Formats: sequence, C-alpha cells, structure tokens
Amino acid sequence: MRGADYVVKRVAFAILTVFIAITLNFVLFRALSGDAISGLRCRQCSVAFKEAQRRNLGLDESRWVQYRLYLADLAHFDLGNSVPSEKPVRGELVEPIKNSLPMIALGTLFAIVFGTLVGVVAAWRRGTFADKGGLYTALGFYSMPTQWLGLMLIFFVANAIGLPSSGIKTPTLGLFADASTWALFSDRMKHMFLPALTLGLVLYGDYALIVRSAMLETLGEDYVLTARAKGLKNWAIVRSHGLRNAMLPIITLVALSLGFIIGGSITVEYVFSYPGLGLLTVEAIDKRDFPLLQAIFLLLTLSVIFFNLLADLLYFRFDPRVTT
Amino acid sequence: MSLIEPLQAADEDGLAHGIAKTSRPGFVRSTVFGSPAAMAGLGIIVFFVVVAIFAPWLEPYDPTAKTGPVYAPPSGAHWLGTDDGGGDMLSLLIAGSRVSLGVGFLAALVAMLIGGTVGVLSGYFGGTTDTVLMRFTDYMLVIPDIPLMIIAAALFGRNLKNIVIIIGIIYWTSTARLIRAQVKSVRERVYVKRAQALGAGNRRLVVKHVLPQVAPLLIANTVLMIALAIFAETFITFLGLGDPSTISWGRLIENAFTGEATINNAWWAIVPPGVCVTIVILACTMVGQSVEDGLNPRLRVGHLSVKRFRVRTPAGPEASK
Amino acid sequence: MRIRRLIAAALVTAIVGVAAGCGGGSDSSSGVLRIGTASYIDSLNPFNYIEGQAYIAMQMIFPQFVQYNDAFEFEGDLAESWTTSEDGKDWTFKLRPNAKWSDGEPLTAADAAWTINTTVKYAKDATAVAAAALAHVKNAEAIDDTTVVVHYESPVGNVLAQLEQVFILPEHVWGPKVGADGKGLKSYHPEFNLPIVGAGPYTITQYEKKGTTAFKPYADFYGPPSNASGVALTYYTNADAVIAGLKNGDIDWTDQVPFVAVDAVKRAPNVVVTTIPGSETTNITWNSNPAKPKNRELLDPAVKKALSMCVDRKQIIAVVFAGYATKVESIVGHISPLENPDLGPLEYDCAAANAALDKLGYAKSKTTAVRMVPATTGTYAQEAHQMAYEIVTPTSTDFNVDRSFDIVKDGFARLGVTVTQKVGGDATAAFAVETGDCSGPESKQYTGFDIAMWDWIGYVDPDFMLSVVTKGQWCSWSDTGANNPAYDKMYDEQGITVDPEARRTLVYEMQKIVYDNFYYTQLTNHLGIDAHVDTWTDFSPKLSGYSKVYYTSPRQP
Amino acid sequence: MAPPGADARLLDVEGLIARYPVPRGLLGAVMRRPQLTVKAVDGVSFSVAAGEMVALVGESGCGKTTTAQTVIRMVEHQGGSIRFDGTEIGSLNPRELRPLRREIQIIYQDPYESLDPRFTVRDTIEEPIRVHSLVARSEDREAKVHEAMERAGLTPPELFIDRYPHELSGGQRQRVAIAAALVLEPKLLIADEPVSMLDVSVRAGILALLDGLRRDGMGVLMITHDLSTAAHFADRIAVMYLGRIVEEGPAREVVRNPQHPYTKALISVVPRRDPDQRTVPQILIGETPNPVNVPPGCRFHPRCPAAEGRCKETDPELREVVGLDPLHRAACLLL
Amino acid sequence: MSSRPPVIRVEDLHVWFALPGGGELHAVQGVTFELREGERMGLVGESGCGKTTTILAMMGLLPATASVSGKVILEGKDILIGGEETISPHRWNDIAMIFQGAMNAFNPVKTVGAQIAEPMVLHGLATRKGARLRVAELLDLVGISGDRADRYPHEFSGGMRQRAAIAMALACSPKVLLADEPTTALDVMVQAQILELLVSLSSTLGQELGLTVILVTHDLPVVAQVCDRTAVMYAGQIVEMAGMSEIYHDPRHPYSRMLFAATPDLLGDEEVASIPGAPPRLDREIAGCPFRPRCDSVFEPCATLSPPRREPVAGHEARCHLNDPALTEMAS
Repeated sequence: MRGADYVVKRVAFAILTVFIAITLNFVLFRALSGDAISGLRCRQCSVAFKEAQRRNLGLDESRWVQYRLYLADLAHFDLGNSVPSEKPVRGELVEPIKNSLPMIALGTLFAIVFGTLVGVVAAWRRGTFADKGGLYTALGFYSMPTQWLGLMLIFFVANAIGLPSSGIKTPTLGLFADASTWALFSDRMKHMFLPALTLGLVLYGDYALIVRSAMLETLGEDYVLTARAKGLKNWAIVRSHGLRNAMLPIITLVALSLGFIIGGSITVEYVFSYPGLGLLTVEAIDKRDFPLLQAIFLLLTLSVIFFNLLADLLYFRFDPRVTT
Repeated sequence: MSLIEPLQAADEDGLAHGIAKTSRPGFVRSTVFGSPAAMAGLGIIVFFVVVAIFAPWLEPYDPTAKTGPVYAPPSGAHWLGTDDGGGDMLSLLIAGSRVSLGVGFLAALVAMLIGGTVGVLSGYFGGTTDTVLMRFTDYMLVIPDIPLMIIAAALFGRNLKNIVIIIGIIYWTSTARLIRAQVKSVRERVYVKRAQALGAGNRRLVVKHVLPQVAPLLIANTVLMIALAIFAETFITFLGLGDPSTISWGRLIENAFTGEATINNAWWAIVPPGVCVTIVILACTMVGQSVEDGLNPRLRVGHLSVKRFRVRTPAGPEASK
Repeated sequence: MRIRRLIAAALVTAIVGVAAGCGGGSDSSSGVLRIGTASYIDSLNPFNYIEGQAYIAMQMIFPQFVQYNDAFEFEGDLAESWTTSEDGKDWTFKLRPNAKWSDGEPLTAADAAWTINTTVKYAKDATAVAAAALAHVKNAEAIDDTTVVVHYESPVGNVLAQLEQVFILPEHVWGPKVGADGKGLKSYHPEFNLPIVGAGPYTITQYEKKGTTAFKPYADFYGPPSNASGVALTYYTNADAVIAGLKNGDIDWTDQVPFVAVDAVKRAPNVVVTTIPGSETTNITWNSNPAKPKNRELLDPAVKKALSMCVDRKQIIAVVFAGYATKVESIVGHISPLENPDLGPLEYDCAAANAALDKLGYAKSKTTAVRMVPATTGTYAQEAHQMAYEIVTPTSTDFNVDRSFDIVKDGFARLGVTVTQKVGGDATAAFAVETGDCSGPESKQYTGFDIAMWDWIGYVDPDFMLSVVTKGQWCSWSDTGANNPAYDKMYDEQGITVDPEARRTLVYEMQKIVYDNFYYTQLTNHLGIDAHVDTWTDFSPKLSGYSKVYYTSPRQP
Repeated sequence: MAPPGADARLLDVEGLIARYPVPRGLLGAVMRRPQLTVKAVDGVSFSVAAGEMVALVGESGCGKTTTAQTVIRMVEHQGGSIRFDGTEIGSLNPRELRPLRREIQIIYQDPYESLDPRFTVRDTIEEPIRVHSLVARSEDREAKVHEAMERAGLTPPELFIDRYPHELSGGQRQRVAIAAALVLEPKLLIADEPVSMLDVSVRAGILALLDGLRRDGMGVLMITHDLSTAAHFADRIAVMYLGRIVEEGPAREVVRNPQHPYTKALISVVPRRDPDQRTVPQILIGETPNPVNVPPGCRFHPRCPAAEGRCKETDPELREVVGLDPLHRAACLLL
Repeated sequence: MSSRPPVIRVEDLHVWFALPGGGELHAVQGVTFELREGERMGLVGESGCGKTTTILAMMGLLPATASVSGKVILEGKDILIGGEETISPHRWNDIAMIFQGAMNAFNPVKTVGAQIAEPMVLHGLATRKGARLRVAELLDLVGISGDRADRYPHEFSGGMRQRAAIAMALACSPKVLLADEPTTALDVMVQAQILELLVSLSSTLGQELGLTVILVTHDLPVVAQVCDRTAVMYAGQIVEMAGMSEIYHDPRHPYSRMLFAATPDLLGDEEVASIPGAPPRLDREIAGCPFRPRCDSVFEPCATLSPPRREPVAGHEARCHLNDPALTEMAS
C-alpha cells in the first residue's frame, strides 16, 4: 500500500511524542520549588492536614515512584484530584471543555471560511485593490493582541448591537421556568458570538495571510501557465489547480494552528469571562492547582500532537507524492 | 567592452525560471528599500525605537505618579487623558514602549541565538546531530506555546528577565527549523562543496559561506520574532503574570481591563496601548515579510493575473522603434 | 452592522416570544432576585469547601443554632433559646418544634447532636474544616426532640460565635456517608444530588459551579419566609462583567462593585449603591519570626514603626480605594465590636521617621543614598547591608495591590529604603511567605521573606484574627511567623474566659501587643460596596455571611 | 596493454566501487525488508596521465559524477584503489588528504551555483590560497590571483576582480571557477560537465581553455554527457553504463568505430550538425535500469539488440578488441 | 508545399517588458515569419534572444508587464489584435504548446490522464467518458501504455513526462504545436525518441492533422536533424531564416556561421571557436547592427545603420549589411 511506511512513521512519532509530552509534563511540575500542597491555604490547612494531603497525592514517595504512579493513573485516565477542591480533575474539565469547544469551533470556522476566501481572492487578484484591502485587513487583525481586540469589541460593539459581553448564558434563563430549546440555543449563540468573533478575526488574519501566500506560490508554478495555455479560464485555474494545490500547505498550517487555538483562546475567554478551558487555566494558575494545571497542559499538548498527526495524514491523503 | 556587459538581457527569457534562490550582497537592503510597505514598517520601528530610547525626556509627566484625576478624559494638560491611577496616559505609553520593545528585541535575540545555533548545527552537520536536535525541536514544537508561557511565567516568578527568557525559549524552535532548512540547502550548494573539496574546514565553511547566506533569513525571522515576542509579552502581562514593577503596553491593556476602563467609559485608556502594539507588530511583519518574500522568488512570478498584457497600436510611438 | 443589529433584534424577539408562549407569566424571572458575584460556590459540603460564597449558600440551606442580627448580636435560628451551666462547660439549646427537612423528615435535636458528634469524631482529618468551630467540644447530647446539650471540656469564651459557624445536617442523608473513617463525609457532593435536603429558607434546585445557582424558597422553613420567589446567584469572572450585568438588567444585586467603578456605577440610572462596614483590612505583613536569619533589623518594632510612618495611607485610600476605605490600627478591624479604640493612631510623618532611623544608627550611604545596616555579632550575626527588601504581593486581591505597593515603595524610598515587588497568586504568595517548605524542619519555616502586602477578612468575633499571630498557626494561617509565647498564653486564656468584660480586657491587651510589635502595619479597612437596582428594597448587605436575612429580606414592591 | 606512459600516470583508479544504502524506512526495518543499495559505481578502472584529457561519458545516472566525487574523496568508496601521483589516496584520513586537495581541483557544471554569490571574484580565487595558508603577503596573493585570472582568460584582471558573480556572464563565471582551481597549480583538474549550462557561443572558449591547460601538462578528467564535445576535445573517451565502463579508447577511435552495442546506440542518436547527414537513430528499448537492481550477467543485456543467452550469465570484462588499436577496449562478450 | 496558404503568420511582432525600476526591455523586435501545414521550423538562438518570448506572445501567455504589437495571423485572422480576448479561444484548440521542463508543466496532485483530458472537456470536445478513451489513444500515440493515464506525474520518468506533455498538447488536435526546448535536460537517447515522435507527428499525421511545429532550442544539431527550416534569432530579431540545408551550407549572417562554428560535430574535425562577447542589453536603444561588437566581418555601415530584412536568395532572408551589394561595394 502506498505510504504505509509514512503512516506508520507519523503515528509512531505521535505516540512517542505523547509519551515524551507526558513525561515532560511530569518533570515540569516537579522542577518547581515546592509541591502542589505547599501553597495550599485554607481554613483547614493545618500542618497535619497538609501532610495527609501529601500522602494522598503520593508526594512523599520518591520521584521515580511518583512517575510510575502518574503513568499508571494516566493509563486509567485518572488525572488525579484537584488540590483545592479535592474533586477529580477529570470531572472539573468536562464542563469547561463543553463550553469552550463550540465557541472555538465557531471562531475557527469563521476564520477558515473568510480567511480562505480573502486569501484566494487576494492572491488571484494580486496587486489590485481587492488584494491590498484583503492583505492589509488581514495583517491588521493578525497584528492585534487578541485580548485588546476583545476589549475593543466589548467597548465599541457589544452595547451598540446589544450583545452580551460576558458569560455563557443569561443567568436566569430557564431557571425558574422552562425555556424552549430554541431560546436556550439562541441565548447560547448570543453569548458565544463576540468571543468567537474575536478569536475568528485574529485567526482570520493569520489564515488569510497563509492562504494568500500559499496561493501565490502555487500560482507561480509552471502548471498554472500550462493550464492557462490549455485555455482554462482564470476562475477554473484558481479552483482546479490553484486551490487544489494550495490546499496542501493550507491544510497543514490550519491543522497545526488548530492545535494551538485552545491555548490561544485563553485570553479571549478571560476577557469575555467565558467559562471554558482558558478561564480554568488562569484560575488553576492562581490557585497553584498543580494536578489541574498538569491535566490542562497535557490536554493541550495532546491536542497539538493530534492535529499535527492529522495534518500529516491529510497531507498524505491529498498529496500523491508522499510515499515515505 | 562588450565582454563585461552584464547579462541583464538574460532576465528577459528568464521569466519562466525566476531568479536563483541565493541572496546577493546588499540583498536585504535592496529588498527593504525596494518595498514601500517594508520602508513604512522600518520607519515605524525606527520611530518607536527612538521614542523608547528617549522616553525619559519625552514623557510630559512622571508616568508612575498620580498627576491628574482618575480617568480624566483627554485635555490640554493630558493629551491622552489619565488612567485608573490618575497617571498620564501619554507618559505611560511612552514609558511602555521601552519595556515592550526591549522585551521584544531581547526575546527575539534569545530565540535567534538558540534557534540560529541549533539550526546551523543541525543543518550543517546533518546525520546524528541533526536527528537528535530536530527530534528535540519537534517535541518542543508540539508544546502549546501560550499555555507553557503562562505556566512558566506563573511558576518561575514574574520579572522581565524571566519573561524574556521564557519567550525566547519558547519561540526558538521555528527559527531553528527555518534556519536548518536553509542551511541544509546552502550546504548542498556547489560552492560550499567546492570549498570543502578545497580542504576548507567546518569553521570557514560556516562562517564564510553558510552564515552570510542564511543571514537575511535570520534577520527576517528575527524581525518577525520581535513581533511575536511583543505579542507574547502583552499576553503574559494581560493575564496578570507580567513584571509588576514595569510599565509596558501589555500592562496598560491589563490596567484598562482590570481598572474597569470600560465601566468608566475611558476609551483613551483602552485604545492607545493596543494601537501601539498593533502598529509595531504590523511594522515588524511588513519588514520581515518583505525580506522573506524577496528570498522566495516563487512569489514574484504570477502566472495568473487579472491584469493582462497590453496590445499596442502599431502606430504607437514605441512600436516604430 | 445594520444587518447584525436586525439579527440580534430578531433573536431577542424570538426568545421573549418563546418564553411567553410556554412560561406562565410574561416575565419568567419575575420576583426572582438575581445576584451577581465575582466569587463562586465551590461546594455545598460543609466539610469540604473554600470559598466564602459557599459558606453563604450553606447558610441559606442548612439550619444553624444561632445567627447574628444586624447589630451583630446573637439571635436564635433553629435554637429558640439557650442556657449555660455555672462552670460554662455545658450549653443547652432549646430547638424550634415542628421543624422539618425539605424531604419531609422531621428535624430534631438528634440531627444536631449527630452533626456535632460526627464532626468532633473525625476532626483530625475528614471533618477538619467544620471542626475548627467545635474546639474543646467533648460531645453533644439530644435530651429530647427539641433539646440538645453541648458538652465542653473546658469553658470557652466565644461559644455562640463558634456555633454560629456550625451547619446542622440531616442525619438520614449524611449518616450513611460516614463510612469507616469519615472520609465519605468529605467526598459527598450534595450539589450533585439535587435538590439538597436542608431546612433553611431555600433549597437549591440547580447548581452550576461557575454559572448560576438557583435557590427556591422552602415552604416549610421554620423562620420568616423569603420575600423573593427565588434567588439566582450568578458567578462572574470579573467585576466588569458584574457591573455590565447590573446595568443591562441581567442581575438585580451585586456585592462586588470595584472601588474604581463606584462613581461610574452611581451615575447609572435605577442603580442604588450602598456602602457597608467592611470586614477586610489591608496591611504590610512583616516577617516576625524571631529566628529569621536575614535582615534582622526588621524585627525591631522601632524600625518597622519608622518605615510605617512614611506610608501615605491617605493616598492609598484615595487612589486604590477611590475613598471607600478608612484607616485602621488594630488587627481585628472595624467589624469587630472588640476592636481596641486606643491604639495609635500612627501618624504620617516622614521627617520623624527619617529622624528615628538616623537615631537607630541606620545611616544613609553617601553614594547610593540607601540606608545601611551595620554588621552585628552574636547568634544571628549579619554583615553590613543595604536596607533593600523584597515585598511579596499576591495578585488575587479585590483591591489593586500593585498600586498600593507603588505608594509604599515611594514612602520607603523617601526614607532611603528600597523595595522591589515579588508577585504571585494567592497560593503562590502563601507559599513564598512560608518559604515554600512547611514540611521541612521548623527552623526553615518563615525564613525566606521579609515583607508582604496582603489583606485579612476578619470576623465579628476577634478570636480568629487574634489566632493568626500565634505559633500554633505556623504553616497554617500565620503569615508573619510571629512566635510570642506570652501572647500565645493570653490567646489561650481569652478562649476560655467566659466573662465578656474580662475577655474584652484580654483581647484589648493582645491587640496592643500586635500593634506595638508591628507584626503588621495596618493600612486600611475598606468598605463593602453593594449595588442593586431600585426595583428591589430592604437589602441587608452587611449580613452577608452572618444571617439568613441576607437573601430572604429583599422585596420587590 | 597499459595506457601510454605508464609512469606518467597521474591518476590511476582500479576497481572502484561506491554504493549507498536506500533508506528502507521504519516499516521496512521492522519488517526486515532487505537493505537495498544503489550501486552507483560498480568496479570502475581508468587512468589519467599528465597532459592528457580523459572524458568520462554516459547518460545521467550512469555513475560518472559519483566517480569524480569519489576520486576527490567527497564520496566514500567501498572498494578499489585510487592512486594519485603514485600514492594511494583512497585510505588517507582528512588531515593527510589536505595537501592532496591542492593537487586535484574540480570545477562544476553550474557556474551560477558554484560561486558564492557574496564573494567577489578576488575572494573566490583567493579562498584556496587562504584555506591552504600558502601565501602570507597580500601583494603576493594579489599577484597570484592576477596570474590565475589571466590564465583563465579573464583579462584584464582589474576589470573583473571586484565583481560579484551576478555581475558576470555565464562564461565568465566558469572562467572564475577555473581560475580559482588554477591558483593552486594543481596537477589534475576534474571538470564535471564544464559547459553544459553555458550558451553554445561560449562553450568552445571554455573547452579551448581546458585544452590549453592540458597542453601545459595538466591532467584533465572531463565528465560529460555530450559525445560530440568529448570527441572533439578529449584524448581518450571512457563510456559508462550503469556504474561500469563499457568501452574505452582514443577519442576518435571510439566515436568512429564504436564496438560495444551501447556505444553504438549512443553514437547513433547524437544529432549531427549537418542537416544533410541525417542520422538513423538506433533507439534502445526501455530506459536505463535503476542502479539498485543491476541486471545479472552483462548489465546491458536487457536492452541490447544483439544479446545472446550467455549475456544473461556472464559479466563481461573490459578487454582489448581483436584487430583494433590495443588501447581501444570494450566490455562485451560478443566481441 | 509553398502553394498552400500559411497556417500561421507572425508579422512584425514586438514585445516589450516594463522593468521594475522604470524603462522597458524590448525583447522581441519585429519578428516576421510564416509556416505552412506540416512544416517544422526551428527557432534557434542564445538564451535571452527572445525565442521563448516570441512563442509565448503567440499563445498570448505574456505577463501583465508585457505589451505587444504586430500580428499573429492564424488562418487569415489576426488573433493578437484583441489581446487575451481574441487569443484565448484559439489556445490549445489551434495552437498548443510543450513547455520547457515538462517536469513542472504537470500539476503534481492530479493524474496525468485528468490533465490531458482537462482541455478537451473544457472546450467541449469530449464528455468526461469520451475524454478517457481519447486520453488512452493519445498516450498510445506517444508511446505510453494507455492504462497509465491514472498515474501521477511523479510516477513517470522524465522522458515519459515529456511524451505525456506532447499527448496533452495534441488533446484538442491543434494546428500548430509550439515546442519550447522539449528535449533540454533529457538524455540523448530519450531526446532521440522525443524528436522522432515530433517528426512523425508532423509528417505522417501531417496530412490529417495538419500539425505544424515550431521547435525552440539552443541546440543547432537538433534543429538540423528535425526541421525543414530554421530561423536564427539574435537580440530579439530573426537575423537569418532559410531552409536548413541552405543555412548550413550558405549562411548569410556571420552570427549563423559563427554559431555553427562554435558547435562541435561528433565526427567533424573542424576547429570549434566560440563567439566572443555577449549579447547586447535590450533595455536601451542599439545603434547600428546589434551583432557588431561580436562580429568578425564588421565594416563601416554596421556601426550606424540597423540592417534591414533582406532576401538575397528566394526563401533565404537575413539581416546583415553584407547582403547589400551596394554597401559592400562602397566598403571595398
């Protein structure tokens, strides 16, 4: 089979990377002075209590034993317990992930659709007003700090068009009286709109630039000249040669960036008080909640690895030249 | 004399094969000076660098002092109003340029040094060195940069030095990959092989042949890295993990957020720092991009264009040549 | 943008229309008191929670023996009356008859006795959180359905203040969770087993940790019923969002108006801003561990006093608190009726401070203008060094600690003392203060920091605040590392002094010791700022955390 | 019989073998697929004497460039001997090799690529002197550079010496490359397709320059795919096919009287300049096999129009052909 | 042959390129030639002489920086006059092209067959299904087994790719085939195969297809073996054009003569000599004959007079003052 070796190699690399990421994750959080318990501060946090907590977390064992325990727990998808809340980290993650994903997906979708559109048009109509307009808007959004763009949207847009600027739903909707699914859905969408737009705009800039330069590169290839010679109309060339070939680097870069988006959504969620994974991260840092942080970090790393692998496999799927 | 006529004419049929992918002396200068966008970008960067250098003399007020009422709107006394502590926004903005640009430049330098070294070693020596270094780089690449930055900043103590190092350490990987690829291709160039066949040592090959060739790319990459680093600083600072004892643009954005500038309708506290960051990043991107584009001749040839060649009327003045 | 506006309008219409179609009234949230807050209910288990908001919520759903009234005197909650024995060791509470749990089971003295006994039994581990309020309790005994006696090992000075913090739990729900070692009590999450069986004015019908928690009035509550048809408590991650919610009608009431936003909120129509005496004090925390190895000059109260004298508290109040704070001298803060009124006040006088430091022999260096500490000999010998220190500041304070630091830094600078800021989250700061390793030998504890800037939230009863400077709180609540055996002895004594006047004398004396030793330099006691929309009245914000009235009294005309 | 002036032999290559492994990939390694090797050079013997130009001719992939790279030790070889000026250099370590690098110089196909774009002509020509630390004084160095430039036909030197490669024409660039080789006064010059990237009008000049150097006593090994050029300028031609020399002999002999079927075919397809002499191309079937799978027996037999049964079994040696110039040898069983 | 009307005629073609720094490069300067059915003409010259630009102009594939004047008359109709609009209907239908370096002329991610079929479907000459059959036919015609249509370009060897490129060019049964250096970078053996294919296409198929070929190359022997006629280009002009044999035996321009002299012949013994110097720059006005600085037969008029096109012998034209008896007489 074509490129079985390629697939095996990429998957093997991904698995190895997962393992290294897991180990790095372990090491990183133990390279710090003090452990998860040291910073604990609560009503009941007596010396004895902290000692008991340490024992619970296995922190009194040697590093090596801790590492083995950590791996064993991970093998059972046990991410440990959050230190301050003492609840399983796995449970703490569920709600934020469920909140984050639709918002991120919406923003990414926006970015991919508009980024591709603008990038293609800009490359095709290179040097025209459309190109310059598209290029500089994209550059502009690309250059904006995400959190600032979010603030600007809150300040100048949210009120003007009557969209909520924080939270994930209207507090009392459906609370003391039933609300229809549609009402809940549209309320959710309204809350999602601005954060997703912020994320989408910044990514849009990124994607439009990527697509434009990939398209430009492709349009400089000789087969495009051949296609023109064959009498293909401009749009047909863009569609069947330009886009088809530019798709390769675009898919790769987009898939790669997807892995990093969740990390990138931290400030968006922070600005919009959107109770997702990003906000959870900020909170976990503040509380020095090591197990939770470790889990988030692992999750994010895994998502990058996953999307990396996806990019590799997509590349393989779409480029017949890839064999090894 | 005709013997030394430079072969400019060769470029004419050279339409299809573009220009050799090597950088000639003065290449960076000519690409930057040749592109209006890059020139504008360079101008902006120079402007802000000058502001940053002369900041203490340019600030109308002591940026750390309370020199007006809290959230005073722009006026003759305070051109850009005051912030939540009654500090003069203009002075804060000027003072902030120092840290923001400083962090940007230094972190980019760190990234460039690490990335450049790894890239050159890896690309030049190849083999096991390459494998080991690139594997390591691959692993570093999959670490989500922003969360790592946040965690590191939160856990290792929050001062400028740490932030610079963290940003530098996180961003070196892409530089390393880029430089490695370039070094690898330069390494395969015939003139390097020739020098090697002459008996030239590694040091000579790297210093005399390889480095000058990758220098433009390294410069372009560093300029882009400055933008990334400035970005990262605002990011870290915004999450309250920046160095509290310094004023940076990121800090001003954070202040606007935590200082309830929106509630107080103080647009003057929100807009300017972000605009400064955006402009500087835009400038760096334009400069870096133009050098990179110059290095990639593919982008200069477009076989598809909405513009068409022109048909001159035979009676045209030129046609009678 | 016009299109977008149309879409948004369409969405709103749709929501309203749909809600009207299937809901009973025209506005589903009518009569529901919507509270916005910037802290959340992390748990509804009295044995396992951290956040203050959780404490308030539990107050609304679980019975207590007593609670405060708005004069901060005790009044009965589940207990109708109480008596104490001669020796002060036995407290008898007469409970309300006919009280019922929300699942219909009777609420009797047996539940109260079971709660106390179980808490005491596993005080070392599983129930440690709740057991703090049951210090010295031997056991509790249900005499009949409405009478319970709490037996103490020794007399206790603040029994009611302690018992005010005890939530009585339904034995038939919690009893089966105990297990062999009581750990089950801690891992039980009533918030995930809704509705919660309680007996307070509300039961919780929906719980979202970082979202909205719904409180439904409990019809058979033994006390005065809620005026609202429900309470919705919504968590906001930042105060900005709370204010925005208040302004655009998402919420009716908030306890979290940021100081710098007060004036802006006041300008909003239909919003009423009220200030209440705050329980939070800010301070400069000095490392007072007598065995600290470095910068030992900071153990000298005279030095600390001099430094403190050049801190412009008025400016802190103006800049950081927008005027919504007062100066404070005592560790217990203005909230406590036992605050010693005779302390200080510490004057703002940099000249006198400079003179004092000169007199103490810390001369300014000619070259750097920084004061120098001469070398010392003895057990804790130290070399000559500059008066340059690091101040630890946590980030998660509800005031702007960075700006406070700037003012302190300016003040110190005028004395020739330089300071730098070291920042971290709450936990990180605590970690730094305890030098990171409280599991290590005691000699290493409280040795790594010199100064911190932090805050304390005091209680009405001063016991807790007085405890934080005892040796017993090392690696727990102590942030100063203070170790003063004489003081510790007085602390123990006030704990068992039943006579109020005798206790007051002791408590005054202890506050003076803390003040004179400059374990802390108290800076401000800030006000709590509440804001609500004017369609609601009768708020008792000052009872937040002290009484069921906090949620139940607001009414909508 | 030995080539002329056996004593004057400058370079003597005997049974040279250069192979490199084909990466078989992770899966291949795991599944223990056989390790394949590219047999780039598979037993090549030839010699170059002082004052002689030998052309190594063949199609792309036949191993001629690898042979040249192996001779200058830029590619490792797995067998055979390389003797230069009487010394076995095949086994020298890099340090021992250094002095020899002065004696053997190489110029490459693409003059656009073989000059560092950031080096002026002076830098490029000076580099060998600096690398070998030959001349300390800068005036002497300058003189040497001038001399080399004049020999390479870059006159007057002052006109060119401060130029960068992009300011020169293709022919000039190749002359610079030659000057940089000459500055060390080598005994052997290897020219790897020296004119194939140049315009027709300047090729002859470069080739004439090489011819002049040969006349001055330098040994020249020219790698080329262009039989016409080889026939015109070389003294001897060696035709390579699939890593092996299949025919060798005096240039005119080989092109006018080719013996090996491959040489015959090759010569038949070379277009002639005169339109009236239309050639009848004898086109071989198929394409040159991959050097990974070298056919057994005579490596040319699958494409050979004259192949017989024994060609599949016996690998022919390079040997004299009866009735011909004794220096004219071919590796074919049918002769 | 000459009785038939020309299939294509290029008349006084000029091409200019706008240079980035301002100014213009006059790449093609008044090229005129015509071709009849089944004719194979070589277009020879050094790099930069304008040969590729000439055929790109004929296809209307010049970039936006270019401007043209002159006529390209296809079967009596000027197709250049309206620029893109008038040329595009004829692309591939009437004039097809084989690009230099077939390697890059194929889109790497589409099958070879699909790329050959693309113009047929596009121009409505075949349905998708029909196109498949036709692709197999075409591939067979160029000597590739038809079942390889579903392969990707990278699975083809260089020679096969070049054949496939020819098959692609034949897809719409064009009248004129422009081949730009079709054998550069190929080995001689493969080159011979490709050239043979080209010859057979125009001669044996010439009757039914009417395939006229212009072969652009810098390699004189290739032209000599393949073409009926050749045009030698220098500095944007055709300096000599004649039948292959005439130009070899009786060159009327020193450049042609010197070009032959610079080309070694396999069995020839003549001295090969290079042409000194380099072609002139085309971004400035050239006074007199552009070849003058490199010419070995310069005489007075060369410095000042631009040599016009002359036809000293019927069917043999050249741009050299030596062909002007009046001038040569004056000089001697």
